[in-house]
Amino acid sequence: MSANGCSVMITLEFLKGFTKDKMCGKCLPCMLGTERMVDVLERITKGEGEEEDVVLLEEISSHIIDTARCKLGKDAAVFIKDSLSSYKGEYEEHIKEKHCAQKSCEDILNYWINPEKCTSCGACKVVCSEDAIVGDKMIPYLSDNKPYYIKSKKCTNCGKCLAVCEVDAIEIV
Amino acid sequence: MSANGCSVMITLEFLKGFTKDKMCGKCLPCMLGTERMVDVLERITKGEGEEEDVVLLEEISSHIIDTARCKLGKDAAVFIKDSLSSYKGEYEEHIKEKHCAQKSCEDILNYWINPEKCTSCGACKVVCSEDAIVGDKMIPYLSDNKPYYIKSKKCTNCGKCLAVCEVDAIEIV
Amino acid sequence: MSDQVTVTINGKEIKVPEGTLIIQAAKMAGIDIPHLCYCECLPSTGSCRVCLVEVEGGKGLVASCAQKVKNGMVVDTDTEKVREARRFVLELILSNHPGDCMSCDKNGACDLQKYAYELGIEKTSFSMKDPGYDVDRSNPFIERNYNLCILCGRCVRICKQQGADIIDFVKRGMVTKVATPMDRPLQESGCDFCGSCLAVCPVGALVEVDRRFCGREWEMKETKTVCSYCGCGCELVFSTVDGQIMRATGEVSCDYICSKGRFGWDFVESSERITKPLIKKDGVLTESTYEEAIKVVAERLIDIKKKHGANSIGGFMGAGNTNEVAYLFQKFLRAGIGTNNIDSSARFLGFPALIDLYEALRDGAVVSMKDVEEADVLLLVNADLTASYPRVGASVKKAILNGAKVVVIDSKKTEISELADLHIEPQVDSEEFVLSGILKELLEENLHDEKFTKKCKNFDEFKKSLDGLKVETIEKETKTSKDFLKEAAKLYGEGKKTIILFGAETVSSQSMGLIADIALLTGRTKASVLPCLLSSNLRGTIYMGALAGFYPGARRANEIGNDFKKIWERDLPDEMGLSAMEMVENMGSSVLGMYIVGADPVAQFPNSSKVAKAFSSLDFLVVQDVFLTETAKMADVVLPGATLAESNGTVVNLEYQTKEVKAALEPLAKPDWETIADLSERMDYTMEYSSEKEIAKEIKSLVPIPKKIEKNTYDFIVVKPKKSGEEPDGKYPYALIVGETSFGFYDGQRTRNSKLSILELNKGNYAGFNPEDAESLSLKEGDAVLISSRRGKITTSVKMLGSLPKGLLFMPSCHEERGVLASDNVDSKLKSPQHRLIAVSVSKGGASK
Amino acid sequence: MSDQVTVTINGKEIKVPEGTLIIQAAKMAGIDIPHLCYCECLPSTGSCRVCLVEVEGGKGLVASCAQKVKNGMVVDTDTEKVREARRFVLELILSNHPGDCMSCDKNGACDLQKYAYELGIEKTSFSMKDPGYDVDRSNPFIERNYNLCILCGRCVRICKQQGADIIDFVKRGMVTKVATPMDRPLQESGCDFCGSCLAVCPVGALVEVDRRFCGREWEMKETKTVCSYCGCGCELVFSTVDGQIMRATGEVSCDYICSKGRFGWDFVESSERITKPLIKKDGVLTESTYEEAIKVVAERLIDIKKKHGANSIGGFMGAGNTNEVAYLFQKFLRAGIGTNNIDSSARFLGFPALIDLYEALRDGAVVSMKDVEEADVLLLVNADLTASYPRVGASVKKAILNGAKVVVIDSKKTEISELADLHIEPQVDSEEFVLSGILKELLEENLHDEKFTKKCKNFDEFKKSLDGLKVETIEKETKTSKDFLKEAAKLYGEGKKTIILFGAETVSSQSMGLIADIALLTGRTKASVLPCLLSSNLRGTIYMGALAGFYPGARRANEIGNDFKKIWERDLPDEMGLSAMEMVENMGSSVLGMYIVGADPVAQFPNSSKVAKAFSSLDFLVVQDVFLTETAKMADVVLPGATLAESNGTVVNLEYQTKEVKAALEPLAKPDWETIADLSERMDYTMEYSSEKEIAKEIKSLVPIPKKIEKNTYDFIVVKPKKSGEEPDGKYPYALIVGETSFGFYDGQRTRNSKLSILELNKGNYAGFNPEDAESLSLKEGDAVLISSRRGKITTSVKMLGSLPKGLLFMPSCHEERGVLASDNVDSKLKSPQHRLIAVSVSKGGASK
Repeated sequence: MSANGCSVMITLEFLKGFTKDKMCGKCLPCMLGTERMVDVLERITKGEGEEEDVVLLEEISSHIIDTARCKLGKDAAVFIKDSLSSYKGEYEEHIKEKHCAQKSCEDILNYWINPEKCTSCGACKVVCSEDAIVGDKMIPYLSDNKPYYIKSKKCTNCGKCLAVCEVDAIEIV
Repeated sequence: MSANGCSVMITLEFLKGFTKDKMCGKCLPCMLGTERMVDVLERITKGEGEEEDVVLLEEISSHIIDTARCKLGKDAAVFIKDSLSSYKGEYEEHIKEKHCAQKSCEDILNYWINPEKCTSCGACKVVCSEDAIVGDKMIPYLSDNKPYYIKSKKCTNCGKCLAVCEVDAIEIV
Repeated sequence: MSDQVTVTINGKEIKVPEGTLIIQAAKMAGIDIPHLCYCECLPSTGSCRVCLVEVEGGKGLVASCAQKVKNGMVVDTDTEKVREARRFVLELILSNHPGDCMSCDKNGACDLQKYAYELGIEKTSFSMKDPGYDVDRSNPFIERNYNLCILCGRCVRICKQQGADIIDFVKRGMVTKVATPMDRPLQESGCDFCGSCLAVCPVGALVEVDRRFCGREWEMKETKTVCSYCGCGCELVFSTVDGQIMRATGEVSCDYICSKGRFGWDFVESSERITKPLIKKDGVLTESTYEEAIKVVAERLIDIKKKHGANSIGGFMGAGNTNEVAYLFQKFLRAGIGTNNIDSSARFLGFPALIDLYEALRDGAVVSMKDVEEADVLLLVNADLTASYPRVGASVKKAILNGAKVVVIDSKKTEISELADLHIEPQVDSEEFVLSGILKELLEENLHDEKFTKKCKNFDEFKKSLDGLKVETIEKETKTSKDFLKEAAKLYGEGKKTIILFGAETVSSQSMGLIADIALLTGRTKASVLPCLLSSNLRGTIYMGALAGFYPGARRANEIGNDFKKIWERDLPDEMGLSAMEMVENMGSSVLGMYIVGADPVAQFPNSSKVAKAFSSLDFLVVQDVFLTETAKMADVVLPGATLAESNGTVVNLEYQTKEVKAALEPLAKPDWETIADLSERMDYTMEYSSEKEIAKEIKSLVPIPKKIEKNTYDFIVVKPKKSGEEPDGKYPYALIVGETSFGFYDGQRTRNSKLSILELNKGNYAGFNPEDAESLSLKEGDAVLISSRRGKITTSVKMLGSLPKGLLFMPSCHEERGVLASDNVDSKLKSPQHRLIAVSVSKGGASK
Repeated sequence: MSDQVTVTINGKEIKVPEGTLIIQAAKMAGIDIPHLCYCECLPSTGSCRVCLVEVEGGKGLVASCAQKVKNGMVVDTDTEKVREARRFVLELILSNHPGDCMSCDKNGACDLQKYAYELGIEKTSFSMKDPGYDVDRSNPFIERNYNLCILCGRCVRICKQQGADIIDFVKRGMVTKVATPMDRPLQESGCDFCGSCLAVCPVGALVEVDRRFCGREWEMKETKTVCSYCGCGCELVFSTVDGQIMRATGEVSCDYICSKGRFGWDFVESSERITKPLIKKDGVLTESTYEEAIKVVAERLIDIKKKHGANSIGGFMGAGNTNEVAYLFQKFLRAGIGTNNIDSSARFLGFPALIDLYEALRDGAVVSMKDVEEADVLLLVNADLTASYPRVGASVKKAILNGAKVVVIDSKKTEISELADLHIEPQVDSEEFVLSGILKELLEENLHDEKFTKKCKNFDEFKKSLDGLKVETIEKETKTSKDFLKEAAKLYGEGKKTIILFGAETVSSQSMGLIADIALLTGRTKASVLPCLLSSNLRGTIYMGALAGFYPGARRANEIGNDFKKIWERDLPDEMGLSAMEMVENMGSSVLGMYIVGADPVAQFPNSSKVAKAFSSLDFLVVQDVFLTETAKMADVVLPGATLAESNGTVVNLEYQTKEVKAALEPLAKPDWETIADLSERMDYTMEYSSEKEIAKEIKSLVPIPKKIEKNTYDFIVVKPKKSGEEPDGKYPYALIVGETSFGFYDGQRTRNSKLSILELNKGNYAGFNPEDAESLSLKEGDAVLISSRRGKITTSVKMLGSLPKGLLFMPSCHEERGVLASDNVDSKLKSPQHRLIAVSVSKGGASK
């Protein structure tokens, strides 16, 4: 997973990094508060965010600035606040439209086999460990051909099919 | 929503009917217990069921038989028990494979546009109130055509597109 | 005694009466079976299934609250099967109970929590469901959070049984909810706020607003004492945290206590309380020290006594103090000052009725509220029970549920009259004719007890007098057909356990005689009447001698022997002493100093403008009270008084039972007896009591504990019925009566300073009109109206009261200006004002308050 | 006194010492600032941020547990800003606290719950996170549910301070958890189960296993009494529900109490308790009634006395009864029976040391445990403090944290020796030489108090005797370089507040003298020693006269005046009375009847096979005890005794402080004093006491309350050091000592019947070997081994003990057969057995138990 240019994902990865590296864990508001923000941001990147979540992030970061023990935690909270105000639109896009323009937040996206490109070779079906891909190999001149498609509700966006498709027929949409 | 031949859906609809019509509401185990079973069955029909859910249904119905005040509640519980033992396979299919062979449980199913049949008329995209369908109308002789597809994660299985498609290209899979 | 059956519960064999429920039998054997919907005082529904048990030989589990024991039954209440079933039901309930004990005020007193703990349930295994109802915080009494409701239905059943019957289950299945009609807030649904629902709720769905977040169950200190409102003398348990009252409950959750008892205690903590002595300086009451105030009062009283003699001083007190305070106050005046000028509100609140009742039947005739519940025929005379003495009202309701027949005599409709078998609605003020008519019918129908009447010397004279009264006269005066009187006579005469209930302050002296006659005529000399009393210690105040003409023990002032002189160590005055209205008459002339304790004559006494004028002519006035009353405002010195919730001692209730009062709070000032004693000491009459217990000991040494004395020979009271009030005429065409309301009380001093006041229009400052009268006067609800009587006039608000007959107006006794209109005519014998009926005129206008 | 500063907290001005934390200053002003990580007895970490406050002029909020007050500081603890911050932190904590108060046993005592309630938090606004840790229920003492842990770190800090220092935070961030090294269960991590962590946990993460689901906080009744184990006499608070003990705690959560105190009380509720009297019928002890048993005992004792005289009867008791029971028992024997044959376990458990100490220094030299904590140098002689007298051990640990230097003289390693600055490990049994060596070094280094020694008459004699002892001899006997002795002398001599601690039952009479000499030589006659006592009322038992040769008040039996005769109303015997071992010697000949209370001579006394034989030759034996001991099994009559947890009275602890014992439970049988009194009555010596209070009154009238008497002139004890035990030789090449272990206690009677016993290998039935010794004997952990002494042999299990030096074996005092091997040689002066060191031989084999 790479943040690319998505501000929500960048913020999430920053926070995850903070909790893993910088955070000393000596005071509860910073330790618990940043983790709760990670939860909220993860929710948003998965397309499960709600409009109150932005307010919640605002509140938590303000409170951390008030209550945390040292500068490290407070600085992290300031970073979040800045991101929220600078990239308001991107947060809203993720929350309201369940869409990540930068295509960083894979969990919101659908894997889809573009029938225009698909050669019906079947490689993707073979590698899918979730049995999310159905369809039959192309048999020339058969009229009732069953094209390949991905059952999104079973698909976990693991990316294996993406890797094996030689014609780039599998698209993230 | 029609039960058709799916035993899980039949049981769920039986129970819903029971809670709406027959249940007197005078004793808590029957009133609360049947509603909890409705919850569990709904979970299963939505593909969110877990293996313990069958055990849970077993337990609740046994307990209702033990504790309920009158025959109505007990009979309903007996019905559930019977269904569980008679149609074990179907329950398992819903839970493990997230699949409803009878195609009754819409929530597990994916709407999918069969590119073999699709004429790219665009009628489905027009009626979709969730903006779940993307794609462009067919422009003949254009090579980079964008076929229609349904973003399952936005699709609510409302069925409107199904109704307008004149070539039955939208399939439930 | 009913037949006994033998049952074995958990291996323990016991004998219980036939018809006992299994759950009750287990309790007798010392075994508590968990239960949620079952409640001792309510009919079983068997709905929660938590009380399931195993019965040997039976198939399946049995709800122990719904099944009666059988001889030889073997019951197990705690097998693994039972526990598993119980756990299932509790987990289901918990899955529908989205609260956290953490901040629930029922934590520690919640039955659901208790049973879950006992069964070791840490979490429900089912998915949680949150109904998501809004919490009803729209009234300051009961917080209703139906998200926590477990649908046990206790509140529904008890509301039917002892409340206003306004809640029920609505909808079905999982969306079932307890609600008022149309799901309106309680205060718009006719709720009488008895709070019974609150008391029986096993979980946190119904909680007292006052206690929310103010202290947890285990932090509470409980004090059992007596309610300070009406004469029912209900036992209240105050729960306090850090010296603050959190709630009042009955001793047992099912005990009925009325809205005033349960919610009206907050006047005790009102910011309006007087907490420091006040001395009038340059016309302004100014805070002072206790010592200085006592010194000033002592000096001024000594001065007046020296100059004008002891009889130039008088004392007056309310009828809501403890026996100990009442005793000490009259002792102070009689022995300390040396005057018999001592009277109390008892004179205005039923003393005439009580003394007449005592003369005619003695105390043995007085029944208990329990007797009322078990009676089969009840005759109610001029008593709006549920408003005035709610606990008696609840007993009557219970009697009705038990099948009792009720006859109501009242010119207006009441809650009970609506439930009664017969409601006689006579022309206002004609009760004496109605009662005489019933007597005539009892004789005519041969329902009298001949064996008994033969023993009464004056039966013939009595009968002759009755014969002299024509039925036509009765029908004319009462505007009531004799058929109704006959029906009443038949119901009463044929009853087995019959009781006559009446408001002691609302019946005339003659009516009292007639009520006694009805009991006598049917030979019912014992356990036959219940005089309803408005004040929390009416009878005690009288018995303690805080009443002109009577010494403690109801000894006539002119018949006392040497014992008082001996124990009080003083010579005692010879005069009978002036009664309240006599003192008022003589103020400024022979009466120059007054000491008032816990009473507000200037606002309460009839013809209050005249009374105020009289008080203003005094040389010295000292008032001891909890609020700055109209009288206190005129005082030279005001001493802070203590409420009953802060007092220790005893009171006597309307059942003539002595009840113990215990302080739930530290008093804001000194206890009243201490103030009186300190003042007395300062005036060189020693009163060295270490506590109120020592006063009680002295009382005991002087007079026997009030007890029910029975009479041997009885005489009928020969009465010529008349109307005792002011008759409406051309100039004053309307009749006005003053009476109690559901959320007001007496002079309103307490209820006005309570959250209860929000439940009365304008805190009770209104006049009630029959809608037709209102229409003919072009009056609408809330309009300002000018009401005049021969004494004065007031401006007040209009309220529509469908319960009133045409021509009759109603004014709450808690109306701040109730005294202005009333007549100060007094009964020549008992010196008691006859202020029941007032002739008034009405005109639209004036500034509405 | 330190400088005072003035601060204003919530508008209230107070003066507090400089350096006070804001949170402490607030407490002094009566203001509680919510806090979770802060704990009065622990260093602050400022981590939970719940105690945030506003300081005027400061920017932002301040953790009041981490900031000290400054003069003129203005603090607000309850502003909206503070409450909001607090609410945020609490909601965060709650989001990580997936418990439900419903079934949490901390409900009602949980700080998190309390603060949430006070702030009106009903639910957290954050998503809940459940760490999903497994609950550790692997030991029967502490249930650890780290899902509820709020990471306040109190347990970590207190474990460091007064526990075994085995837990700490592991991992970081959200996966931070409190754990033992490698997250092993407590019982495998060296935990000493003092339970201090439990006591300070503010939430439900650590809970006593015993109380889980057995009763909620508000249902508990608390009784403050004294622990019945060692002589520390710690105050315990028992919480009971329905007469069952749920837990034991200190008075304050930070108070240290050891594993025995906190968890070892369950022997009280053991099913092995004797609850009914037993009478031997046809050789079998058979249940009987109390009346019959008393009758039989009285008749048999009367019979023996008649036939053989009073001195044919003897009495023996433990040293763990109350003063009142000890007093009554000796009174019964002396005045009731008429013999001075009365002795107690005190003689075996330090009586010689105490009497020597008294002779040399008087009681004024005895310090308190608080003194120990404040000392700067501590000298420990033969005392495994943390195992034997854990509370003293905790005090020493605290002293070390406070910077004290510690010198340990012990042939084996102990928990404290590992922390000590100097550990002298002399050849076993050579302490007298070590102590003499230190005395020599003190003189040589000129560290003695010349001004003081001049005042001592025999200083020269003492010095001469010391000079006569060669340094080489000392080094040879002790196998210790004199450099160590010099270092010890310098540390001790140069200390300011120095205390010598020793096990009263583990030092010889001569060592006691030498310890006194060390104190005297440095002029430290006051507050200088702490004799550690093993029994809960050792000193009281002696002082009450339950000891041959001494009457109450430590009056020598041959020097008593008339006061005893007068108050006891009997002539008293002339003889000094037989001591315990003398009675044993004479059993079957001149001693024919014995009465034993709360002691097990047959198992406890040295050379137990011989003792058992002696007891079997008695005509009559009555035993009064809580368990069926070896002695009880031989008895003709067994009377049930009461434990200290069921008794009322007083005991005297090792600080010589009298402590009040209160019954937390209804006794299973009669209180011991009642049984003695009933028996006495039955033997025509009246003992009419209504309660133990009356006995205490009688004691007070006879002897003064034990108090610390000081001496005016002092003499040195001139001692020629020697070895007092049995020296190993060719036949018996190993030295064996018996001693206390962490989870066993004394004769094991109590710990064996407690869940504590699971923490000792084979319930303490083992012998400890130095691993090298074991290897040379080819022994492995758990192997069966045959150990023989000159008295007998036993088979037991092998345990590796690295703390032992080569050649020394260790046996827990709670070993069931501890008496078999020990020598019954007695000290000729004090009649006390010298059973410390036993020469034994070891061979592999025998059936391991």
